[in-house]
Amino acid sequence: MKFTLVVHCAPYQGAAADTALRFARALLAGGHELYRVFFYREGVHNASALASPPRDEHSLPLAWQRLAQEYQLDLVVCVAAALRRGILDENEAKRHEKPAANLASGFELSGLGQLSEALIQSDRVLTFGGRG
Amino acid sequence: MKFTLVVHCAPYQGAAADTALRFARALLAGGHELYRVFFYREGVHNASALASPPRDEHSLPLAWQRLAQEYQLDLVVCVAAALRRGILDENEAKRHEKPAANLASGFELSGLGQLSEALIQSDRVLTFGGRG
Amino acid sequence: MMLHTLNSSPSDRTTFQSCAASLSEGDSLLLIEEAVYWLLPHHRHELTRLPARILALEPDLLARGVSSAGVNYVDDAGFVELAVTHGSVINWF
Amino acid sequence: MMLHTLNSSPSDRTTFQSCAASLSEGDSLLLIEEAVYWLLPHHRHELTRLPARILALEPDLLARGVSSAGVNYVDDAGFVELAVTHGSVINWF
Amino acid sequence: MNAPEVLIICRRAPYASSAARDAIDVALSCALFALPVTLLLLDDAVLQLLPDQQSGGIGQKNPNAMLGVLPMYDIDRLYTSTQSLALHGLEDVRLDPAPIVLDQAEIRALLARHPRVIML
Amino acid sequence: MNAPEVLIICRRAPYASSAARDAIDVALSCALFALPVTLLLLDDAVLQLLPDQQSGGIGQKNPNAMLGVLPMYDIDRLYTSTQSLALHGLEDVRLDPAPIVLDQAEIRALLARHPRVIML
Repeated sequence: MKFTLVVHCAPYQGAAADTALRFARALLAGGHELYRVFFYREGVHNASALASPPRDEHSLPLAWQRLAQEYQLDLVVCVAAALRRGILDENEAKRHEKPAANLASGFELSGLGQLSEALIQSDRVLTFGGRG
Repeated sequence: MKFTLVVHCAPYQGAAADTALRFARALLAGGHELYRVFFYREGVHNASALASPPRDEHSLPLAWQRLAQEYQLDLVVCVAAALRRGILDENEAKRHEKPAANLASGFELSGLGQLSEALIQSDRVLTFGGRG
Repeated sequence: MMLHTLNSSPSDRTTFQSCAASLSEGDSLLLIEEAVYWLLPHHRHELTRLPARILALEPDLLARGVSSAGVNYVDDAGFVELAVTHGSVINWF
Repeated sequence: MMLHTLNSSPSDRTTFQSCAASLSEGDSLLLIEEAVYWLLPHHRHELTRLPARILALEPDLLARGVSSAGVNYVDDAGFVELAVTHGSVINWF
Repeated sequence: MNAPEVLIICRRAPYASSAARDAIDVALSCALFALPVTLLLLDDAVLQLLPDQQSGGIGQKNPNAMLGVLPMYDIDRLYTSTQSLALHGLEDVRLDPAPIVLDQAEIRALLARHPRVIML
Repeated sequence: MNAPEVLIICRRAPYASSAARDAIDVALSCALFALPVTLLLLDDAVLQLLPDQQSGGIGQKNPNAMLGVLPMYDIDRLYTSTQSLALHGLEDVRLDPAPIVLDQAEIRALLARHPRVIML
C-alpha cells in the first residue's frame, strides 16, 4: 500500500516528528511503499543540515537521511515554508543573496503541488502535527 | 527600569515572538533599558541569517537586528538549544564539522548562564512563549 | 471505517471533544503520544462512551509510565496495519 | 502586586484555570494574543469572578475583530507601564 | 486514476500560528491540481470568520481576506460545526465568509465521504 | 545586589516538547549562579513525576531521572498544586520524586514571594 506522510512539527517542538519517523520505518519494514514525506510548517526543520544534537541524543535529520538512503525515499520540503523559516538549498541561497545553504542532502525543496500530487497518488495520507 | 525578555517561540510558530518584539520596541521607546533578550527553545530560530520571507511580510530576524543596531542590544541565543535546532555560528560550525554557519549578525551564542545572570541584573523578566 | 489518531493530553478537552464527535460506529481511535494519558484511571471512563474501538500505541504508553492493563495496544507495525485496514486516516492534534 | 499575562484562547481551559487560581487581590491580568477571545460575549462572564483587574492589549483586540466596548485596554507602551508598575510579571501560555 | 476529494480541516485561530494561512495555501494548491476541495473550520478556526479584523497593528496579514477569495478558485465549500460555533457562542454572530454549518451527524458523514484528510 | 529567588514553572508533559528537560537545565544553571531556585510543576507537568517511565522505545531521554538528581545540586524545593493533581486524578498515586503539594492560597503566596518567574 502507498503512503504519504505530512510532517508539521520540528524536532524538539513535540513528539510528532519522532512518531512520523517511527511510522515510516514500520511501514517500510512491513513491505509497504512510502510515496513521499512532505515537510510543512515547522516540520521543515527536520531537513536542517546544521542540526548538531549532543552525541547521546538521536538526530532526526540524520535519521531521515539514513532512511531515505536505504529505501530511496522522496523527502520533499515545502519551499515557501522553508524560505520563511531559514531552510535553503544552494539555488535559493543564491537567489535570496544569502551567505549559505543549510538543506540537508537527501531532502529537496519543492512546492505545495508535491503534496497535492501525493494526495492523488497515495492510498493513505497521515498528518503528524502538534499544538501551535 | 531594566528588562530582560525570554523568547521561547519561533517566528510563524505563534504570535509570541512578534509580541516580544513589540514589547521590546515599546520599552526602549519609553526610555527603559533592555538588559538582554534571551532566545531559548524554538525561539532560537529568531536568529536565523537565512530566513527569507516574501517581500510583503516582515522578517523577525531582520527586525531584531535593526533594533539591536539602533539600541546596542544584547541578543543572546542559548547555545545548547541552538545546536540541537541547527543554528550555528562560525565557531560551532567548525567544531561540529558543519559546512556553514547561519547565526544572523547581531546575535550571539552563549550558555544558560546568560539567563541566570540576567535574572540577577534585571528588574523585570518576561517570558514570551506559546503552546508546545 | 476510519482510523482516528489523537495525540493531545486530557488537559486539552477541546481537541478530544472534536475527535469524539467525529467518531462513527466501526471506527478505531488510536491514542498516541500525550493522548495515552487518557488511559489514566481518572480519565479512562470518558472513553467508554465513545462508539469507536480504543487502542493505544505501546511505546508511548511505556515511555509515559501509563499502565497497559486492560488496554488494547499496538506497536509501530500495528499502527501501520491499522492504517492499512481502515479506509482512511484522520489525525487529531 | 503582580502582572499576569495570558495568551491562550478560551479553548484552552487548563491554562486559564491555572492562571485564574494564581490571581491575588490587587493583581492585574493582561489578555494578549489569542486570550483576547475571552472578551467575546460568550466567555466574558467568566472573567467577572476573578479578583484581578482585567485588561487587554489593543493591537491584539483589533487584529482579531474583538470589540473593545466595556474593556480596559492598553497599547504596547501601556503593557510596558503595567510591567513597570507591578512588582513582578508572570506569563501564562 | 480519479481525483480524490480532499478535506482540509483547520482548527486554529488566525495569527496564532501559520495554520490558518497554510490551510488556504493547501486548498489553493489542490484546486490547481483540479482536486475537489472542502475546507472545514473547527474549534478556534471559526474565529478566522469574525468580521472586521484589523491586523495592521500586529504587522501580520489577515487570513480572513484570503478566505473570501476562495470561491474564485472554485473552492466554495466552507464548513463549520454547530459544536464549534457553540464553543465560542457564535451561533447568532455574522461570520464572513458565511460557512455552511453542519451538525455532528453531518460532520461524520462529511468525514466518511473524504478518503483524504489534511489536518492543520 | 542580592541574589533574587527564582521560581521556575513548568506546565508541560514529558517528551511532548523539550520543556520538561529545559526547565531542569534552567534550574541547574541558576544553582550554578548560587540563585535560590524553586521548581513548580503545574498541570501536565505533574505527569513528569509518574514512576516507571521507559522511554527507550521512543528514543528519548526520560526527564524523570533528572528530576531525581536535583537535590544533589541544592534544588530541593519541588512543588505542585492540589489543582494539578486533581486534573489527572493523581492525589493518591505515588509520585517520584515526591513533590510538596500546595493549595491555591499557598500557590498564590509562593508566587508573591518570587520576583523572578520563568515559565516553561
